[in-house]
Amino acid sequence: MNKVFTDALSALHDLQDGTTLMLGGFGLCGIPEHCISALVQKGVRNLTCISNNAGVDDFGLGLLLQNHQIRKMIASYVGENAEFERQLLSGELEVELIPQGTLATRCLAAGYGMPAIYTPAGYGTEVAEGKETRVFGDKTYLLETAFEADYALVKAWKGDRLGNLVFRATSRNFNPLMAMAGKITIAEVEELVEPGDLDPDHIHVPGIYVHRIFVGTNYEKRIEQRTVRARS
Amino acid sequence: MNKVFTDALSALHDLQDGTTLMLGGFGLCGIPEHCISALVQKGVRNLTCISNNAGVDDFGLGLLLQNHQIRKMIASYVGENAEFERQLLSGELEVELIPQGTLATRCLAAGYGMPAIYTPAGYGTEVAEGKETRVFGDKTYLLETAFEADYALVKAWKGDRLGNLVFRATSRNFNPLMAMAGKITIAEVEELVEPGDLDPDHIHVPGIYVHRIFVGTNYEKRIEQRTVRARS
Amino acid sequence: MLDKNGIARTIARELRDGYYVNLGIGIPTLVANFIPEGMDVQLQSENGLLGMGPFPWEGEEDPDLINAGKQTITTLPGSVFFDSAMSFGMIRAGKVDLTVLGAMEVSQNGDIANWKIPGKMVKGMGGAMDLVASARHIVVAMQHVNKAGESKLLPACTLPLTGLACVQKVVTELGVFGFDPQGFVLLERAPGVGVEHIKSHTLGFLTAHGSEPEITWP
Amino acid sequence: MLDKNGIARTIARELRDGYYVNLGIGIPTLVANFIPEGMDVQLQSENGLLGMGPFPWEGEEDPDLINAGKQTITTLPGSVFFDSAMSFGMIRAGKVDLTVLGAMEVSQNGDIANWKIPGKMVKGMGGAMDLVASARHIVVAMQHVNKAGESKLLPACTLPLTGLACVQKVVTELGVFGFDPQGFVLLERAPGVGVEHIKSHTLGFLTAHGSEPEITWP
Repeated sequence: MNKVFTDALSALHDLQDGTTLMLGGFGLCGIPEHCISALVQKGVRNLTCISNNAGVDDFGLGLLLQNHQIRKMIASYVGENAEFERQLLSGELEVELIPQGTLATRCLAAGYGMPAIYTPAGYGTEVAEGKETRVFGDKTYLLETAFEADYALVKAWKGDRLGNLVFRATSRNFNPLMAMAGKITIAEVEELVEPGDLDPDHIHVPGIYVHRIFVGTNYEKRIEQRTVRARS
Repeated sequence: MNKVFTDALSALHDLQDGTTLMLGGFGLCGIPEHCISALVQKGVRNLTCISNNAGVDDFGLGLLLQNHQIRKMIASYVGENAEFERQLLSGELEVELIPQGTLATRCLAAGYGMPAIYTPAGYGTEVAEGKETRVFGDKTYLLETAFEADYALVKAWKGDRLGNLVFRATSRNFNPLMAMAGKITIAEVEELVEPGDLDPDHIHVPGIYVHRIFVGTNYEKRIEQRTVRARS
Repeated sequence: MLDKNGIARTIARELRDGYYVNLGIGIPTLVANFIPEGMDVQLQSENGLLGMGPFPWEGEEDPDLINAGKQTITTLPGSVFFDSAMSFGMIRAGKVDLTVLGAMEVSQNGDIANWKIPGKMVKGMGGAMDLVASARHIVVAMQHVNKAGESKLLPACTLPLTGLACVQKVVTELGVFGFDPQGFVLLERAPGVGVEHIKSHTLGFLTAHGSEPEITWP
Repeated sequence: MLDKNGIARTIARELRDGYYVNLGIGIPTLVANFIPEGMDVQLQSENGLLGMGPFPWEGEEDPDLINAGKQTITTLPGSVFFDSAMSFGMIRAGKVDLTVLGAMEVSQNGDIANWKIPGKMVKGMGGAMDLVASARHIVVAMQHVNKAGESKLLPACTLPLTGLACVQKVVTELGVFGFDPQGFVLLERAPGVGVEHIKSHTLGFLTAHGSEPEITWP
């Protein structure tokens, strides 16, 4: 069993045009920077991307947008991204906006083999249009199906060659869920350690969910909103 | 906010006859020993207990059975327990056997605010009798509802006074799920630490799910099947 | 008239010891500045943090540590990180005691619209739909009227909804409003604001007797 | 005729490098003893462990560390603990490559019965129903006949079912059996066992030509 690849390009070697991808991260926090670069380099097109956000103009998924590689985005918040807006208005880009908790739970459902889940989020709104509703107790829920994604591209802090992953702080976000949801899950990590180096009580994603792993170097980790307390 | 109680009896002070309880543990591993002792001492009766197993004759839930405090057991495997068998055959005890994964996922559903989940486990068997089925893809699933439990009694390794919990090895099992599912969750821990002592990346159950916590002492941690390699 | 801090301070009176609270972007964020001394309130950030601390000292920003507004933040002793499924799991399960968020419109039956203006670029609902569908206690912090001077407290929302009949309280620069089966109920007036002024700026059905007290803070 | 170890050794031929495997109690557990040297196979124990190691040395038993059979065990480098929801989550999601379990009866369409005998004390299905409903590849290890000498490979199960049409292979002391639309298919004979002997001990429809090879091990 060798899950270790030398770099992003080799780990993504079989990723084709028209693929459905999940990409971890919240804003620019915890995004798989190296996988995104490799996608740009490969030039694969007509991608469907499931990601909470769509990056900014010159970083994250914005790089794929600039390159016209994305056909459809499934996201909860697409934020400040001028190129995104342009492509959306021109009809080049299809966008499906869904509640953030629904996005997360549809990933969880895939990773846990549950074909669908019920959530109250969006009931009575346009999100519910065309969706099945059902009352449990005194509340109405929407039926939401598990995501199906060919690949999940995630970023972890540490991983071992069995694919066990550990995340750091709020860069965890959607990463473990997508790691569990992908048909082929590719994890980029800041540090690759030996099996046994990670505490078995504290692994966030067991290696059974992870198919390929590689070490990313020189992470940019761009900050979207630098808010600080001034030192007095 | 003070969630810390001095002992099991004070933490369980308001637990009444007829209550529905969840109890963590797999076999005798990770069971809330001190909460069970307190239930025996309080003598509360007509309990409905949701627990993967039912203990052995003289330990774990077996102690409550001996005392005729349990009206109904919801479990996946009731194992070797002569008193259990006697009460079941005599009609004193009602038993609902459900698949282990269904048990776990119905807890998860409660903790995650999902009113019901779909699982293929038990389809085509007597477990499916009277249950709604639904086809997703090429597979048939049963609709299983989230558990509702007045109290969840769980055992963790460490906890802090905010209720954050960490588990050890396979004593984790159902404990985190039940901790998340209880209307009132009471955690007994081997060690109570200060907020900040637990690594925020590695807390299994955030304190938001835990209402009361106390330190248990002198854990017996009985082993059901002592299997060893003889030293040569 | 309340300023933004006055609105936040008014909402802070809803806080209770031991509360878990989710604060939206904008005025709601300011509520954190008015947590009473000695009261233990834990802030939940839906990107995966319980126990959110203040902004970091300059130079100590950690790109791996942000809040749902994507701002760099810090932790506090006892903070916990978790994934987005657990984050919305605890929200959906009603474990968050209080949610404060902004709105474009609130209707007299408690509907809220805060995510989309037809004809304008839509950025998405983020976690707002999950929060309003699930939180136990939802308070809206907003200006009473929009930039065109039109009431944001309406008989029915005109904008696409975020959630149905979910708002329990609205705090604006003019006062504090609850709900009864008829519609909005004036609970408190902002200091110096008369009931006629409030009525004339409220398009939704409003019960107001003039005897409502002025807002005071502890 | 195969003994228990022979059955386990035969099933071990199904293992592939990188497989995640769940082994039930009894004969299936013995399969772990026949993992080929140098092959990386991870054992999943449904109570919350991936990467199960051997029994502990005497005196090193840890009551917090058991397998699904409640036996004291050990971990290996790279082992992971998780809760029961994740454990059955990975099972349900088809991440476990191979499941080996015992059975009381298997029917010619792949149904399995292994949890309940009417009139006897029922202990429960544990995780068996979840495993057979979800695992990608299910192999049954069992004796060919019960204590009364009756075939356990049947046209239809007589005992309450554990799962429907889920078994892909059955290994008994007499041979290895697959399935086709008609029923059981003899794939290999146990060393020294003739096809007539197998046929006469099999009540379910069995395709067997006599030309099936004897089981060999690598």
